[in-house]
Amino acid sequence: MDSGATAWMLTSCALVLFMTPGLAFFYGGMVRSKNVLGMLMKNYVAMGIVTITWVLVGASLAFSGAVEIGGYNVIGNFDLWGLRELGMSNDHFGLPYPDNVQMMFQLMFAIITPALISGAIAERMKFTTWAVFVAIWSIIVYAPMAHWVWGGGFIADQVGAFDFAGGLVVHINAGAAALALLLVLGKRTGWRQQAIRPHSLPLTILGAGMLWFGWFGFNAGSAFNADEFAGNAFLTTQIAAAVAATVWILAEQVMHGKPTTLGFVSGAVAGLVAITPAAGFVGPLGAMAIGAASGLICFSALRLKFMFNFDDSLDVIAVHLVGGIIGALLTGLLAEELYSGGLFVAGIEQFGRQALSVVIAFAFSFGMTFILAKVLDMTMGLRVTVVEEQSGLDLSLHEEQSYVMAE
Amino acid sequence: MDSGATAWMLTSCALVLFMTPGLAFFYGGMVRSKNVLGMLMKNYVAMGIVTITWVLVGASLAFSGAVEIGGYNVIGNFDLWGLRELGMSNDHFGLPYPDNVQMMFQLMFAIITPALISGAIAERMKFTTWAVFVAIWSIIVYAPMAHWVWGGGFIADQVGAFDFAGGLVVHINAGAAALALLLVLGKRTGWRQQAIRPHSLPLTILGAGMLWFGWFGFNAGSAFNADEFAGNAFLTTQIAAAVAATVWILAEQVMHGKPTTLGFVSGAVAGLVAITPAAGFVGPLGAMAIGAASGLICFSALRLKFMFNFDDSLDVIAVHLVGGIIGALLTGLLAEELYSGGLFVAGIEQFGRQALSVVIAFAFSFGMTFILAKVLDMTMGLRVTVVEEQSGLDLSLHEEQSYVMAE
Amino acid sequence: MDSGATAWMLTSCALVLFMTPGLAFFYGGMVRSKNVLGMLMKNYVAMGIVTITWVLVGASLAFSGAVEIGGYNVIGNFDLWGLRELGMSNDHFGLPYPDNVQMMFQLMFAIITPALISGAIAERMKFTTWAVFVAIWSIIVYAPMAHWVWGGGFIADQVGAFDFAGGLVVHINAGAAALALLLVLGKRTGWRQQAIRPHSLPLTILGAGMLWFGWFGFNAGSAFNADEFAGNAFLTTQIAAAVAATVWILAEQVMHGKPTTLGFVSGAVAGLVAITPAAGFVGPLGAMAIGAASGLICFSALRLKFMFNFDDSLDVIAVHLVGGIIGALLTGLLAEELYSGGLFVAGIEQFGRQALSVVIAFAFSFGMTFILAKVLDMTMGLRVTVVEEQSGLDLSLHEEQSYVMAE
Amino acid sequence: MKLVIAYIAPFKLDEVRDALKGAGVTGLTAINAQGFGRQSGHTETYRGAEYEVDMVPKVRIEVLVDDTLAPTVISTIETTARTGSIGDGKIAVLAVEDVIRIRTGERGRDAI
Amino acid sequence: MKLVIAYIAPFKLDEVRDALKGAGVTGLTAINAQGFGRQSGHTETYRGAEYEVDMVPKVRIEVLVDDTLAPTVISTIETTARTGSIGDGKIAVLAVEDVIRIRTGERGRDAI
Amino acid sequence: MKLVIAYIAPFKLDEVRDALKGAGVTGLTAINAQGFGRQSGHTETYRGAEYEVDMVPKVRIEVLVDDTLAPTVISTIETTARTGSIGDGKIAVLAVEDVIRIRTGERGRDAI
Ligand SMILES: Nc1ncnc2c1ncn2[C@@H]1O[C@H](COP(=O)(O)OP(=O)(O)O)[C@@H](O)[C@H]1O
Ligand SMILES: Nc1ncnc2c1ncn2[C@@H]1O[C@H](COP(=O)(O)OP(=O)(O)O)[C@@H](O)[C@H]1O
Ligand SMILES: Nc1ncnc2c1ncn2[C@@H]1O[C@H](COP(=O)(O)OP(=O)(O)O)[C@@H](O)[C@H]1O
Repeated sequence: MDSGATAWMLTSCALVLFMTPGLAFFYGGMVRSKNVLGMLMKNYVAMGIVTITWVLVGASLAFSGAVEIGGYNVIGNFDLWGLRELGMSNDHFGLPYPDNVQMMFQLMFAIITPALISGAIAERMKFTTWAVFVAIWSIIVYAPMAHWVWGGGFIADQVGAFDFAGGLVVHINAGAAALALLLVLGKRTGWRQQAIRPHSLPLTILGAGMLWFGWFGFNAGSAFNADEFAGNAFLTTQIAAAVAATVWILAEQVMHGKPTTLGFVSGAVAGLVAITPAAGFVGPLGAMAIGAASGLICFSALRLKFMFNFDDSLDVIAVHLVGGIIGALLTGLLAEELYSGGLFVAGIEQFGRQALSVVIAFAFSFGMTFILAKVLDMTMGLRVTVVEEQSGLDLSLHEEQSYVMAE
Repeated sequence: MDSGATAWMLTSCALVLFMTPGLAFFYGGMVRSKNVLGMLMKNYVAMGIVTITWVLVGASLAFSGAVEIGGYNVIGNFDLWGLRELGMSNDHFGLPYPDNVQMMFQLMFAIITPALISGAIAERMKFTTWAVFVAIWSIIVYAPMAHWVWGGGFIADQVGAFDFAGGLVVHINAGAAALALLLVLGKRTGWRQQAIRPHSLPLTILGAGMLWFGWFGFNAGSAFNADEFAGNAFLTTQIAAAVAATVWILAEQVMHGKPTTLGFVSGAVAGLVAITPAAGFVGPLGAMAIGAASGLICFSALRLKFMFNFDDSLDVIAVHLVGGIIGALLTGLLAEELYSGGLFVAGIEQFGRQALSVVIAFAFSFGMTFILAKVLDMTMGLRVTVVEEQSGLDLSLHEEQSYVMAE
Repeated sequence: MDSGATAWMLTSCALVLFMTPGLAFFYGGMVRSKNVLGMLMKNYVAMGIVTITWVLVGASLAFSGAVEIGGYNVIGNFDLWGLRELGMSNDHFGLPYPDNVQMMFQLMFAIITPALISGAIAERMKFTTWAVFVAIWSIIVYAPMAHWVWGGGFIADQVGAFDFAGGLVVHINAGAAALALLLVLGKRTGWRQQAIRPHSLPLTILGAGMLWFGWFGFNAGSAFNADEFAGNAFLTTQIAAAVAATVWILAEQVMHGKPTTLGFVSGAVAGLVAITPAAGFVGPLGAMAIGAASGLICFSALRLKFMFNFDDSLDVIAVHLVGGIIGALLTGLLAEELYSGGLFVAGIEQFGRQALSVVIAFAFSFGMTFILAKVLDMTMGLRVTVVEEQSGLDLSLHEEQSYVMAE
Repeated sequence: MKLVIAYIAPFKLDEVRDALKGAGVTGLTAINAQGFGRQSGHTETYRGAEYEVDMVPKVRIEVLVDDTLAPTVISTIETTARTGSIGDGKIAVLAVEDVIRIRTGERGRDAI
Repeated sequence: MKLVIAYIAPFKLDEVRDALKGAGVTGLTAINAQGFGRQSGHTETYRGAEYEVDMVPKVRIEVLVDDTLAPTVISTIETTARTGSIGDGKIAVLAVEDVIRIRTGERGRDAI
Repeated sequence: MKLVIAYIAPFKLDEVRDALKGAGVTGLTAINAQGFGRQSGHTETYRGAEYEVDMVPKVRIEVLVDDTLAPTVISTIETTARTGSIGDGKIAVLAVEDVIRIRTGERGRDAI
């Protein structure tokens, strides 16, 4: 084992964990003040629940063994349950750092993925149902997807798609699930009739800063070492975020006449999403291309919800689903041997593989989540009542007030 | 020296430093808006004052030499004053990284410990007296305690207790001191008569996120290396925090009918506290047990202040004292050879040692702090006047306003 | 290459990037609530724009090749444009970590330097002009200065001045530019007539915490390794910040009767600035001296703007220009062989070199920025209209509201 | 002229404002407020400390109107702010002696 | 009917509200305000820039009452909000022409 | 006695307060408000969702004055708050039946 690699991976674990509070504030600032605690809670609780499901079974299902169906490796087994058998070595993964660090790193990804979904269902979903949703989803949707792409499963193996740090597993997965869940959940009362404005852009901007910072752990940590590949993933991450943010406000300037702070940070996140699957495979100029593409396309994709009339409250589709797809596809076109360590060759064939993996990931996540959402809706109920929605989730779900300026 | 170990320890130093701002906001959000700056300041100032006292004398008293009284090594000497003699090697500590990094790491612990106390005396203590208190306390209470447990002193040596990352030195120490100080200080005007509600839970939740993030440096840094022990401490830290947070909101759901965001983050902190002494000695399932125990017991311990009628404003006793004790004791029962690197064997004997160390730490910290508080009360005065308390500490102590929304 | 060094440098890159959001909030809290988004945006946008200019040409101009004028190495060439030629090795810089990491680290410095300037022009500068200013300034002012000091240029080589982590390149550079820009821009409407108070000190204090945290990457990262020199730079950074913050509030206590939270964090930043050029060359006691000097002198320098009647809104001159000069000069007097690794000898001769480098840096940055500001003023216009200023930049530049507490 | 004050539920503000606009009102001023009334409060529990909070967030709107428009304003608010549940709020009508438009110095009805 | 307006110290709000409740008041509305008055302000110093701030945080409460209850309301506020030091605040009494309960459409005394 | 209410632009508050002080006013209370009026609002665009926001931030000030001082108060506000552009705001004057100083129990003119 290598202490330098271990040092960087420990740091990366901490950085990725920090993204979930970052995301909470990114989202929390965008909702109305009566719903901010409800929003923060839906994110933070993922740090509680997913840690438990992951340690107990998720990690094992994703990263231990292989159950094959028709020759396709579709899921792991329960051998690693409770992480008991992990021990203190690096035998399981054979990486230059201990297995427990790798499991921790993967846990942080498993936490933030369902948290990402919460943006789509803002301001109207029950907390208890959300908690149950997150627990089940992390086992039946996230763990298989992680297994297919990173755990030796068929997407890596048979489809031959590459996903450096989670374009499929994290962003497309979360985006597809968000779409399914919001369709079952329905729109917020007053959507498109009332002005539903962000109550605190400073919180959103703070959260975006935390996300950007943590994302270096996400992407450069996914090199699984402290070396030039990590360095390159770090660099491409920074470039894509910067270019997408800049392109986004340029687009705003052209389309609406004013660049906005929300636009800048939204663009940054779009760029970060899109570079995620590609970070370790492309170079600085490839990262620029991905940044520019995601800035423009995600910005345009904001219109989808108005065109198709679904209330994706904080634009999980436009940013994570669309951004994830852009990244997954462009990885197939822009990857360079030098940067990917000779892992694979970009080209039309690889593009096809990437596209196929996108379809599979979308279909699986959307389908499973839709069923889960329907079941939960019929059993526990997904939505708060209209009166609860009007009083705000902070009071009705948590009986707390976000800001008490009385004294 | 090992550059990987050095890299991780430098990172850990930064992470632990970041916990003090985190704590400041965790606490700052919980006070009324007229006292938020007063609260933030009581925490931040520890970063100023303790750095000075530590570099000048604290570090030396804790980690250099040994003064014995009756065969017990009770305090260090002044040889390292000003850290001049530390030089640029690792000769002093013999760790795989430079001595200056180790001193820095220990400094960050010395800073946050008195900062923790500030939660108990919120909204009524004078700033100048607090500053003097922190300076003296860091020398006469913190440095000896650190010496006994980590500096070769008698708690490690003769009592044979283990404290991985500061159950005794940090949490029980701060908790006992908080109790002593608040007893001398008295209750807030209007306590239990007026509604004294958190003025900004988003700030508290943000602070909790920063704490959780920084705690990885605290605990996994206490492995003093970038290796599997650090990895395990990281993993157990995450698990305990997650389980305790989840258990806490379940308890709330049962007892009050609603889970709260303040409950979730309080539970997380309780779990982080309780795992601190154990992080490097237990495994994932041990961490679950510690998390569950601390979530439940600390939650129940909230009632103590109402039963015994003391105003522990932000629950330092229930979270840090009680949480620290849970962790210290359970370390004696749940430590496993595999995870502790064969350092010690759990069992009833070790449990006894742990219990004895808890009693000593509590008695020393409570006694010393009580005397110090009495002396300061008689000389400088501990409390602001009632009028100052009513106008709020921001204006009366600092002549600043926290939020100016005029324009 | 060394994985430990790489791990620490990757971490440092992330930490330094995090300083820009930190700075944004440090500044953002100090402006009136109608201008907070405008302020945050002026900082964040630097993360977008400078990344692009740096990757395209800035990095190359600063760190590739040498163009000599009259025997003085004054600028690099374009060989590294787009960072294509950087590859995946460490051949270019010959450091113990990959070249792409070094370029990333330097990029983070290039981002925060123009962001620092934004404090001087708060609450009245156009966004579009600012964006153009940042783009051009990063190429024609920052890149040459970086080249002279760190890229093999004449300040290091012929003048023989030392600048550990950016006293000249970052702080004096930003401070001199701030002075030039604010002189061209003019004062805020109502300055010294109306009460212009910080709208949210908690945000400022949060930002200061983020800055303090990130600064460890800035300074200890500038050791370019994970070793005892990094450890020492870390230690001196902490000490200087702590001492300066403490001295500042002592000065306030003496001069105004009350210590303030804004004072504490301002002092901390002043200390961090002043130790920047010295961090790797002085020891703990030298750091104390620098901290004390910067705390006192920067505090006194606040009066300059009232004496000379210029509106340096958030005190970039008093903190960064003055603090940078203190650090640059004291480096010449307090550096010790032990800590600087025998790099140079402090003394009156070195002091002279440092002083000369200060003069050159100030003159170049002030002159170039003044011309650039004049040109932009005549072409695009620097200032918003009085009506826009009165409505606030959030609405007039970005058509967004910072806090919407309606619901 | 009258000053019509209304305490309404915050989520009704947009609707009420639009309705008043439709009814010919040319201006109003809104303020965030905390109301206590028949609407039962709720219990907030912060770390085991229970507080009966009987102040709920309300918006207080204030409309200066000409006497003739006052009844319309009142009925418009009544109709749009009503949900039928306790807490819908109240309207109060006060006499105004004079109104001045700062910009022009106009007085009385013309100033509204 | 009367509208009783009072500017009081923020830390007195709970006490005043409870006392008014005890005195039979069934509703009130409170608003955060900044007051300037005889109470001397204070100096705030931000990085050497001194500002004389003569606005202090106050709470403005507003109670609609029936004429007969008005004297009780006034004296209750007077008693509970008084500390005896400058800045205790003021009470103003205005005549109200009509009150309407939005929920029911009740008018006048019944609406309060 | 009168209650003079004025809705003004926030950046005018300091100036108006100082002018009123100069004119002999011994107290006032200010509140942050949102105003809708002739001043055209603006469009805010959040991620492509455009909202016509016709509420602009205003400050609402309230001055209790003796009848004789009322005209001065009004003209002082008029003069200092005027910029000449739409949105300068309005002043309303209401009759006050009684004023009480909480600290002393003084009533009427003496209480102001
Ligand atoms: N007497 C009163 N004086 C001032 N405000 C009142 C009064 N009564 C009610 N209000 C305001 O009206 C709001 C709604 O009143 P409430 O009694 O709860 O419901 P309803 O009007 O439907 O009976 C309160 O929250 C408060 O803001
Ligand atoms: N003339 C006034 N008009 C409006 N509000 C006033 C007036 N005078 C005082 N106030 C309000 O009452 C508060 C207390 O007044 P102040 O003169 O300071 O104390 P006291 O009422 O004890 O003499 C002020 O902060 C302000 O909110
Ligand atoms: N009829 C009204 N009732 C209450 N407030 C009003 C009324 N008309 C205007 N206002 C207040 O005055 C402010 C300025 O009014 P506006 O019509 O925009 O400009 P002007 O007074 O210059 O014509 C508004 O934002 C609002 O706060």
